Amino acid sequence: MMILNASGCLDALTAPTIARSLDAFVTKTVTPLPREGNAPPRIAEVEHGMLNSIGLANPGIDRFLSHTLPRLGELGVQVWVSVGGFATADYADLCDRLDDRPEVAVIELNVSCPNVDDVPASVGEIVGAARAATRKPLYTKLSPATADIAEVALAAQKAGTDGLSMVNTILGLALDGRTLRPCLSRGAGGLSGPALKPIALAAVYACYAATGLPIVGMGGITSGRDALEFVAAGAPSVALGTILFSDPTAPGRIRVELANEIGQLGVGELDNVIGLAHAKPPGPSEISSRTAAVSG
Amino acid sequence: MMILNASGCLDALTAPTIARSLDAFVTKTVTPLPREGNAPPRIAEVEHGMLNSIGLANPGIDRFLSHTLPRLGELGVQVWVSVGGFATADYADLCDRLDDRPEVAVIELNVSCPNVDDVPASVGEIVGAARAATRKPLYTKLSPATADIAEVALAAQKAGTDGLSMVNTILGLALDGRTLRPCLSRGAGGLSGPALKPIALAAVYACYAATGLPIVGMGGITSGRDALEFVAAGAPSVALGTILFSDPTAPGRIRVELANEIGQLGVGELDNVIGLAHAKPPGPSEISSRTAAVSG
Amino acid sequence: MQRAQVEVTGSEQVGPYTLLHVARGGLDPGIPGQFFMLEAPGRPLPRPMSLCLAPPGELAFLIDAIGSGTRALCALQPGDELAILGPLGNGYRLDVERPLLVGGGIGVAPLPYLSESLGRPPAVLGFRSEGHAEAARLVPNAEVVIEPTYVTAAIPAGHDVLACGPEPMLAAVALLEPGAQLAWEAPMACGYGACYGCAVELDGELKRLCVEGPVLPAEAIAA
Amino acid sequence: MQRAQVEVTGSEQVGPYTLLHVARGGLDPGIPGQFFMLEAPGRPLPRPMSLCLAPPGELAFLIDAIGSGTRALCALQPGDELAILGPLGNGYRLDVERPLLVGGGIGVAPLPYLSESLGRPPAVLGFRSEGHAEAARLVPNAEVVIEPTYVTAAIPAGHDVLACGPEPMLAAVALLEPGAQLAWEAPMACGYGACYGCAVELDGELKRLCVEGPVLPAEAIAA
Ligand SMILES: Cc1cc2nc3c(=O)[nH]c(=O)nc-3n(C[C@H](O)[C@H](O)[C@H](O)COP(=O)(O)OP(=O)(O)OC[C@H]3O[C@@H](n4cnc5c(N)ncnc54)[C@H](O)[C@@H]3O)c2cc1C
Ligand SMILES: Cc1cc2nc3c(=O)[nH]c(=O)nc-3n(C[C@H](O)[C@H](O)[C@H](O)COP(=O)(O)OP(=O)(O)OC[C@H]3O[C@@H](n4cnc5c(N)ncnc54)[C@H](O)[C@@H]3O)c2cc1C
Ligand SMILES: Cc1cc2nc3c(=O)[nH]c(=O)nc-3n(C[C@H](O)[C@H](O)[C@H](O)COP(=O)(O)O)c2cc1C
Ligand SMILES: Cc1cc2nc3c(=O)[nH]c(=O)nc-3n(C[C@H](O)[C@H](O)[C@H](O)COP(=O)(O)O)c2cc1C
Ligand code: FES
Ligand code: FES
Repeated sequence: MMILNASGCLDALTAPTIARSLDAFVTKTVTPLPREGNAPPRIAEVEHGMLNSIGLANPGIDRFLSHTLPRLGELGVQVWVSVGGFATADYADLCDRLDDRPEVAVIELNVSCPNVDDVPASVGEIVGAARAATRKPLYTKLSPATADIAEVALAAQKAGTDGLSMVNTILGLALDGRTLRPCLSRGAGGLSGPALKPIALAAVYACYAATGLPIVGMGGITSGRDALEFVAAGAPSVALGTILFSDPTAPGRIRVELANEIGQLGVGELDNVIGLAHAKPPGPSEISSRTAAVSG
Repeated sequence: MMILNASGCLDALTAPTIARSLDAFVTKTVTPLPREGNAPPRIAEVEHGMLNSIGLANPGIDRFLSHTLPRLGELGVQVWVSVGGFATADYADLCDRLDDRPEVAVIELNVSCPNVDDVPASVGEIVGAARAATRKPLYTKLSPATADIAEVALAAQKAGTDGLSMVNTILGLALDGRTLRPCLSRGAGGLSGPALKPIALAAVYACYAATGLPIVGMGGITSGRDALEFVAAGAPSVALGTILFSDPTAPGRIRVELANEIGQLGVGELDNVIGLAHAKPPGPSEISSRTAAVSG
Repeated sequence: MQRAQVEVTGSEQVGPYTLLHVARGGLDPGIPGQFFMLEAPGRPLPRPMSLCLAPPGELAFLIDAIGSGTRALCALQPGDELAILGPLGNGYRLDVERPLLVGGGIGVAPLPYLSESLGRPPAVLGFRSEGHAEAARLVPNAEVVIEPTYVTAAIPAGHDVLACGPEPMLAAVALLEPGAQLAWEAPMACGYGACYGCAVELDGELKRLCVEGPVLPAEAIAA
Repeated sequence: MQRAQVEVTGSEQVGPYTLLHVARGGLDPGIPGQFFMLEAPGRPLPRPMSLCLAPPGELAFLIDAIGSGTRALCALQPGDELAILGPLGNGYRLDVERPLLVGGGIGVAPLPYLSESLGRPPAVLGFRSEGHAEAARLVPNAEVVIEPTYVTAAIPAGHDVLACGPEPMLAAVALLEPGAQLAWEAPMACGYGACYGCAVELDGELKRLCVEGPVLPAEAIAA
């Protein structure tokens, strides 16, 4: 069981203490060229979460390798590097350049970038090309905006991914109270936070059942209880995103809350909870539809 | 501007007074054969909405035409019939059988059924087949679980849909507090209610821009303010789903609240609000990224 | 069925349960065994509650705080407001000759109002503990049994049984008294036939409990 | 930067604004112009607020209720709790010879604490109305102008200007006083460099205002 940050939701160099409270630090997605990101405003709050259209602001792989990565390597926390591109070759190149860097524990393939087709074929293609370019463990980060996420996960598995990170944000829109124009300069943006939780949980559940791959679960986790549900759905590790903005102490808090939840469940250690949501219920009476329906 | 119920969220025959408070009543999706629906439990509450896995419980088209439709015709409210199938031919047959029924104002094609591929090709195919089978106005009901909903909407438009209904629910999961097993017997279910609102609003915004088709907007509408945002995003009509469960008086309440919102905006009549979110901002200063960023 | 925004007029502890009083707000109390949907503050969906008592100008509900919604309802204070919808569903048939009320746990909730309507007939109530059994004071002429004794051991022969309680209890009562009227539960989103969420198997078919029930003849649901 | 769960110790109306006092909870008040992220009850994200006053054992924030989050903060009552994070960002440089504080509207918020730190220098404050100008009582030695007069008309020459206010005011001050220190605003989700949401164009590049600012030399942001 590891607690990570979600990519793009923590800068380990400006907040090293928070990064060290995690089991591993995941970088913001690095692209081949530097990107300034989208014009502001690029965040907005909604009732049960937030929207962002940061637009993958990052220094680009060259500067990342020369300036950022050496400093991340000195933090004393495992480093996962998230990479993103606009064509399959971009992913291959990025993985190739990270392959011999000892600071990198895992490469996360952000295949849910704008301008990257999100259909099973191209996810398989990207993972395959990345797989050929590096021996580092590969985690593939999936978008929930697809008719059958298990199919995408299976394509990633077939192409050689070692694990799955899920989910990325899903497109949402917020309008300004006075003008009724979009709050974000780009119009729509990625929805994250509590509103995303049931969607993310369903995605983890489906992909665990379909692939059995190790999963880093994320999407609206704010408490140990939420983390427990992701573990039960099939994610042995979880990542914290939006909650870090309101509570940078969340990694430590959630670790304690999770331990308490598991104590209360009385199932022994956390490993016994992984995938528990998939377990067949104990007795025959519980699978009779009548008994399930008329519960009192 | 019309206020409708969302398909599957009102039974006009058990609640005729509520049905008459709408501008049109939309039936639960009718399928070729009768369906009992999924085993209970088939609803569960989540923090900011609910999940359902009703499973299109309906009497089937034969009994619908002989028993239900005549009674709906007597209610004195416009009737939209939602149809769903598991193959393109199902939709054609269903539309063909509804074509000569005077009680039917509009046919809504629920192309977001389980087991119906949700890719642009097949939505175009379904709409094309339905179009050939009936002269009734056709609205196509879209799922938000797709990488590019505007593409799906364009396929529906090309195939001859007269309008779009959006969005249907998106898959979500809830786990029982004690057992950590799914609350629903089917595992996952469709997420509706407030959590869906930003996602639905983004979908309406994208499809209005891409197609200009009339849209019935829905997804988490609970107030006149919410309805106003859907109108501004491009939906001249809105449908109420989950809110009807907690407040069956919502159609009348929201109509009043919407009128008040429009009065406060000072833009004249509601027609002036349709698509307002797409309007270019008035002055050049507002498109400079600097001014937008440093707003105070 | 009507909907009203009503004020909480009182909230009182009855053993582990809460008796919530609200202003009647022009609503009809309905027939015993019918229920209301109560807005649960902060939750997306309302919660079904049987009417427990109908004092003049008020409605009262006996609530067991088992989850988020019932906890929110039990935390309401006099002066707070909530929306309620009802009366809903089908209550008990009252044209019975020798009524006997049977309740288990929070299933006693509809019995006080039912008892008034039937002229305070005898009742048999089962509880998990002495603490829970405090709720028996709301039901006149009641004999109380505490686990491990079950109500079925205390039902005298020759009565028309009207029961409400947990499912295993209802199933046992149905076997003992095939002519009994039983009040069932199911998860409900709307309470008035709109959502098809409350499906239960009746006469071999999935039907809506809020439309067909919640009170049903014992033979309708095959245990 | 530290995070603490603190208690509201007071909430007072200052014209249309609310002065919210909270227990200091072991937090360092920081340098004037620095800010804190305040949990806004019921909202997913916290809200950035400049420290207004640092009475012994307390921190105080002057809040303009313009939206959901600030309304929730202004509705807090003594005894309520909230989480706060700070101090954050870069405050004003205090090594100035002839300080003059310039504030507009709710932009006066950081000036009371700044004034204390600089030995109560002169100030020029602009407001939309007499009502809003009540906030001037928090800033010693202040000259007040009311619209349609603007603060720029009242800034005497030869001072080191430290300003905070709406963007058009800051832009005008920057033109008049290229050496001024200005406190800017941007939408912020985190306040500590994690989200990249608070991007502003600095020296021709998009940078994080919460890391580089919020107080910046006038020449950094080209108006
Ligand atoms: C017609 C009808 C009348 C009712 N009358 C009363 C009444 O008078 N007083 C009263 O206290 N309750 C009554 N109930 C039950 C009550 O509605 C539920 O306990 C309540 O909806 C649970 O909401 P919650 O948010 O507290 O629990 P949730 O958070 O929804 O659930 C908490 C836990 O309780 C379980 N649970 C959910 N529903 C039930 C249930 N019905 N029985 C047992 N466990 C359940 C869930 O699986 C979950 O584990 C009635 C139900 C029906 C259908
Ligand atoms: C470093 C910093 C320090 C600040 N210090 C203070 C302070 O001491 N006192 C204080 O009252 N405010 C201060 N603010 C501004 C305050 O943070 C915002 O007003 C607040 O976040 C708005 O939240 P809301 O939920 O009330 O409004 P929202 O619901 O988020 O927005 C309501 C409306 O206000 C608009 N809006 C949002 N943010 C701003 C803004 N910054 N300026 C103008 N309009 C905006 C939105 O576009 C929207 O139309 C500061 C901001 C920053 C960045
Ligand atoms: C401000 C912000 C920036 C993000 N940037 C990235 C990114 O660069 N790469 C990526 O894969 N995901 C990015 N994400 C998505 C998160 O990693 C995560 O998948 C998502 O926010 C859901 O988790 P949450 O609900 O806990 O925030 C970003 C999210 C936010 C809120
Ligand atoms: C209980 C329930 C049953 C539904 N049944 C159908 C259906 O039969 N056909 C359909 O097209 N949509 C169905 N929907 C989806 C709604 O029509 C609507 O698209 C969705 O709930 C989003 O709106 P809301 O958030 O306002 O509920 C159902 C939704 C719910 C909650
Ligand atoms: S509770 Fe909705 S149909 Fe019965
Ligand atoms: S507010 Fe998050 S980076 Fe500045």
